[in-house]
Amino acid sequence: MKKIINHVDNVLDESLNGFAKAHQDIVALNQQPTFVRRLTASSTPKVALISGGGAGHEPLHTGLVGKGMLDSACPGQIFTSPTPDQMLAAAESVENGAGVLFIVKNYAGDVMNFEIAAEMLDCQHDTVLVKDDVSLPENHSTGRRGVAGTLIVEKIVGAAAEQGQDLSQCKALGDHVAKNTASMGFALSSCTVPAAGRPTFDISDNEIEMGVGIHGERGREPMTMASAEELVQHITAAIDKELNPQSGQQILLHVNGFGATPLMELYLVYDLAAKFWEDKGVEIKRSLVGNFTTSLDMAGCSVTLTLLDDEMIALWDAPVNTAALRWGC
Amino acid sequence: MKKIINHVDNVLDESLNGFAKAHQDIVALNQQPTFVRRLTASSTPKVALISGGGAGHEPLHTGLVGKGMLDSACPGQIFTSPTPDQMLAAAESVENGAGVLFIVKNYAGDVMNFEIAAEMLDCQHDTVLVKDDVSLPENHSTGRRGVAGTLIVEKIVGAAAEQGQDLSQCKALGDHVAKNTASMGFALSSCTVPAAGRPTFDISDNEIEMGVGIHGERGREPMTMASAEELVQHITAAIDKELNPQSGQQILLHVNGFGATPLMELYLVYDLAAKFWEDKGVEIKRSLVGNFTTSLDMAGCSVTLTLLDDEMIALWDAPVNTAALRWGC
Amino acid sequence: MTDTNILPHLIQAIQSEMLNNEEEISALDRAIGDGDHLTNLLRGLDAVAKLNNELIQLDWSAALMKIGMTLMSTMGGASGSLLGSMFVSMGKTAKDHQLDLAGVTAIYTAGVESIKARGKSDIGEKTMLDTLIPVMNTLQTAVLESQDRSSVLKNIKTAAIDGMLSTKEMLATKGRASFLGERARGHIDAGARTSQLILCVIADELGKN
Amino acid sequence: MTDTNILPHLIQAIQSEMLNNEEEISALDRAIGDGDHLTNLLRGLDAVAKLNNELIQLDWSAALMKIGMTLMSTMGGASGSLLGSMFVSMGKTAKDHQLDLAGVTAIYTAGVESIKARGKSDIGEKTMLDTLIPVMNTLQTAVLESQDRSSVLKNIKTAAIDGMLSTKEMLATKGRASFLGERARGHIDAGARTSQLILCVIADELGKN
Ligand SMILES: Nc1ncnc2c1ncn2[C@@H]1O[C@H](COP(=O)(O)OP(=O)(O)O)[C@@H](O)[C@H]1O
Ligand SMILES: Nc1ncnc2c1ncn2[C@@H]1O[C@H](COP(=O)(O)OP(=O)(O)O)[C@@H](O)[C@H]1O
Ligand SMILES: [Mg+2]
Ligand SMILES: [Mg+2]
Ligand SMILES: [Mg+2]
Ligand SMILES: [Mg+2]
Repeated sequence: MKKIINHVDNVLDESLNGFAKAHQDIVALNQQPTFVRRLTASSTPKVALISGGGAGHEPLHTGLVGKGMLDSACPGQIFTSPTPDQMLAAAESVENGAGVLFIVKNYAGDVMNFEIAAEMLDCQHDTVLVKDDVSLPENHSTGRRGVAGTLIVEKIVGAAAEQGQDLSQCKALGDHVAKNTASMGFALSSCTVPAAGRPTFDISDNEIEMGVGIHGERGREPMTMASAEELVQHITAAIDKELNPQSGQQILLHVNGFGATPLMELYLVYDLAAKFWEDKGVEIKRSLVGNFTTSLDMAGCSVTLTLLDDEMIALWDAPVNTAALRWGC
Repeated sequence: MKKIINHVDNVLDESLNGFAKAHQDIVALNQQPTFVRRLTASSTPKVALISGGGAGHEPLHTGLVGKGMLDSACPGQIFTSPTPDQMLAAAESVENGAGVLFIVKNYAGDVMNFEIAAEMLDCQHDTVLVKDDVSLPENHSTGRRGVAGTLIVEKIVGAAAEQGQDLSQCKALGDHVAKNTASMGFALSSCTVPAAGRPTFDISDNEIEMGVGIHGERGREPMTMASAEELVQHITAAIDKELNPQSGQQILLHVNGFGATPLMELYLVYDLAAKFWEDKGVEIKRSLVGNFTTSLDMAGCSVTLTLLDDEMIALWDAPVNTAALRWGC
Repeated sequence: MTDTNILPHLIQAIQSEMLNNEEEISALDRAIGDGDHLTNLLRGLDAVAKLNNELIQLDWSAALMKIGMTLMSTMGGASGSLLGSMFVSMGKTAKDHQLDLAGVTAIYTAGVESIKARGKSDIGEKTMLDTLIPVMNTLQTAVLESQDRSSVLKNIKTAAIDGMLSTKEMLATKGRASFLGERARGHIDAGARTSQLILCVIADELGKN
Repeated sequence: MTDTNILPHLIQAIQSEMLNNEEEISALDRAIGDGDHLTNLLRGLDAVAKLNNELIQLDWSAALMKIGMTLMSTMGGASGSLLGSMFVSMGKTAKDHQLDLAGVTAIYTAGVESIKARGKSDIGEKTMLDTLIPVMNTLQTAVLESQDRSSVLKNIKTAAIDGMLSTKEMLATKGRASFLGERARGHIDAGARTSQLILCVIADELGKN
């Protein structure tokens, strides 16, 4: 393992310190328990948006805390969901009268820990569960995983909350965005969790893992390495089958890197995915390309599609001021 | 070599197509010769800012084209400087009466090709040469290399040009920023140029390359892998020796990833670098952490420091709307 | 069973056992999970061990609750919420029970039931429950049959080991391994293995008294 | 020398020679450069080869200019600007010269001088000039001594090879290899090697006529 770190036990804390310092105009870091919250709360009551999950996916979620998006994010240890006390303290720190909405990626650890926090929370609250990974069948025993589509839910609901929509509206909108979002990805390499000190899995030079989550695990199936065209075709077809956008349908197209794949390749993937839907007459209204929902130093990428309507487009375009997404501010 | 590409000969074109499509609200792509230009030119005459260099450093420079920054960028082949005809066509396409300023990283290929273009250009023009890499002595036979500090020159001069400063003012400002900017970086791995099909150099598990440029080459010297603290200390000391910021001096601190190093590690590096200068009483006024001047899939990072004055801070804060840097718009 | 004085010793024995099997456990969670299970567990055990002085001042109910809250707020992950719930639930139940065989069985059963409820899971899904539930069944049988202490301890170990081994050929329907489909077959579940090691250590230690 | 009809044949011979030494050249630029020199050169040669039909219609001056412009606009990198400048300069000079030994020497000398000017470089800096300049000196001596054609061709090859080899033990003061300091020693410069291969192929081909 070769990483720019000191002791494996301190990676997360030291990194969070740097994050909070670099973005001290946007966020504040709380220690014991650990959470990152928006520096300046909204002056009028607004629904508090809280997310979280294992660390190692940066900039998700800490990098998405700020005006127009999350009010707070709870990072767990690397690839380990955070604990209920973090979520509870985060919620209590940012709630200001309009209730709390948890945005949770559908992973057993995240779901159960957020559930416990929610049961203990003493104010109006609800949860949006994101399960956008279409590499799994819809009736999978645990439900599908929540992956890169989470950012899109957070952005759109974040804008709605900022504009004063109430808890039930935000919850309904979040469910709506989640339902209209589908993702799938593949990995070219494993990643190395510092505490483990070695790659999570071995993979040969002519093999990829198709249908991966975001915790550096193996995917649904190994596949022989192929051209970008074939790899992207594989995932766009699965996403298309799920959401079945018709000619004229407005969409948001998000190509997400897992951490070690150069932007050059991500844009190449974007080009292929865009062509696929353009050929069907689908209208790509908004795009996002970059490393947003990562798995440490894993190579690979995912494609996410969200069906848009005019309201969602307006909310996507609304001002946002976070470490990783910023416009209109 | 495992990359998400089709044929090695088409990587750049396909990627640029995707880039231009994903950011069609900001840029337009010209083919034959290849350059990316700002979609909507300023209505009043302004100095046209043009940069360029080999591809493989994305988002630099194409991702920095837009309002408040570059008017045009010329990508060469991967790690190969672009050709004079690209620069000439780019200049002619965006020049609108106030002359052209070329911002060039000090590398033989870039310098000579931009020189030839400048000699052929039939309008008022000047060049700012960036040579911020303090891993080389100032009197190095070719001068120091231009690395991650280039982005800072482009941002600050971009804002000045947008505000109507004339060519000689922009040139003077560019030289001033360049002179007050120092960078140094180290690599944990080599990168793989698609056309080469294999890593540029071999490196063992307990070795790093200290003092690297941004073309995936070896650095000034190999070093035994060490803790983040020791590695960062090595480069902050060199930068500090060069610029020697005093207590109370305002600075911009930029931690740049080379492409395959997770944000988590970059923030950890930021934390260490920030502490180093804070301990000296230096005031970190602005920060930038992320993968901006990359070397494809190289692991490693660089630290850049710029001495700021109030005018530079205001220019840094001025609106910018590019694919990779966006605020105030 | 004795008073909570035994806890520091038990916790230490469990920590050693985890470290003795470090490589194997990590490899199990890397193979069909994400590789952090042992780290999570050690972090939790470490936090619990720091409370030793406090724990021995408490009665069993309060001590178990404290352990549960500590695991819950330090482990994270799926196992943190599950083991946390288990201990909190055992603590609550311990209030109304003697620590005889029937009492221990009732307390343990409440713990396992809370995992089933929180995890929406049951035996046969390739999780820690494949270790924990057979042990619960063994205890319940032991109560019905009024087995003697040494038989009970022996039977617990057998049930735990058989249960753990049974996960090997299962398809997973809960936890991360479920995402792998057929590829999860042939691997023992990490949580089943750590639960088994913990139960066996406890049985061994109690057998020494 | 004959007319520009010979160009397609020469270009093709150079392309083959580059491909025959593909592995070695790439390795040289990877070792102390950035690994793209051969790719750059092949891209330039390929573009020139596409112009074959056009080139044979032109006189030497125009053909060399055209080659220079083509290399300049297709190669990129340090070598693109340098070789481009060299050919443009040779084309300009060819206007005023016969293609006898003295003329060729004057033309070639103008080309080399333009590299020195553009590159701010000279012999002994571990670049292509360490091949090109000794050949220039050889030609100039040949003019002074009125050497016969086959001696000239032989001497060119010797000078090119010796010059190329001389880069091995040099410290680099120009180009990317300069950044490596002492570490560049022991490696032949990629540009010196390709220049030498090109000059030797041309000498061989001209020797066949
Ligand atoms: N729904 C569930 N019910 C019971 N046990 C579960 C469930 N989900 C996961 N587990 C157990 O948790 C273990 C994984 O724990 P751990 O690695 O610490 O957390 P994570 O899966 O979040 O990385 C699995 O090996 C399995 O035994
Ligand atoms: N200033 C210079 N003068 C003469 N030759 C140079 C100079 N700089 C570089 N070269 C030559 O160019 C070669 C490198 O070419 P190439 O790899 O195509 O470009 P780049 O260095 O931009 O990647 C070097 O091997 C060297 O021979
Ligand atoms: Mg985990
Ligand atoms: Mg190059
Ligand atoms: Mg795990
Ligand atoms: Mg090169």
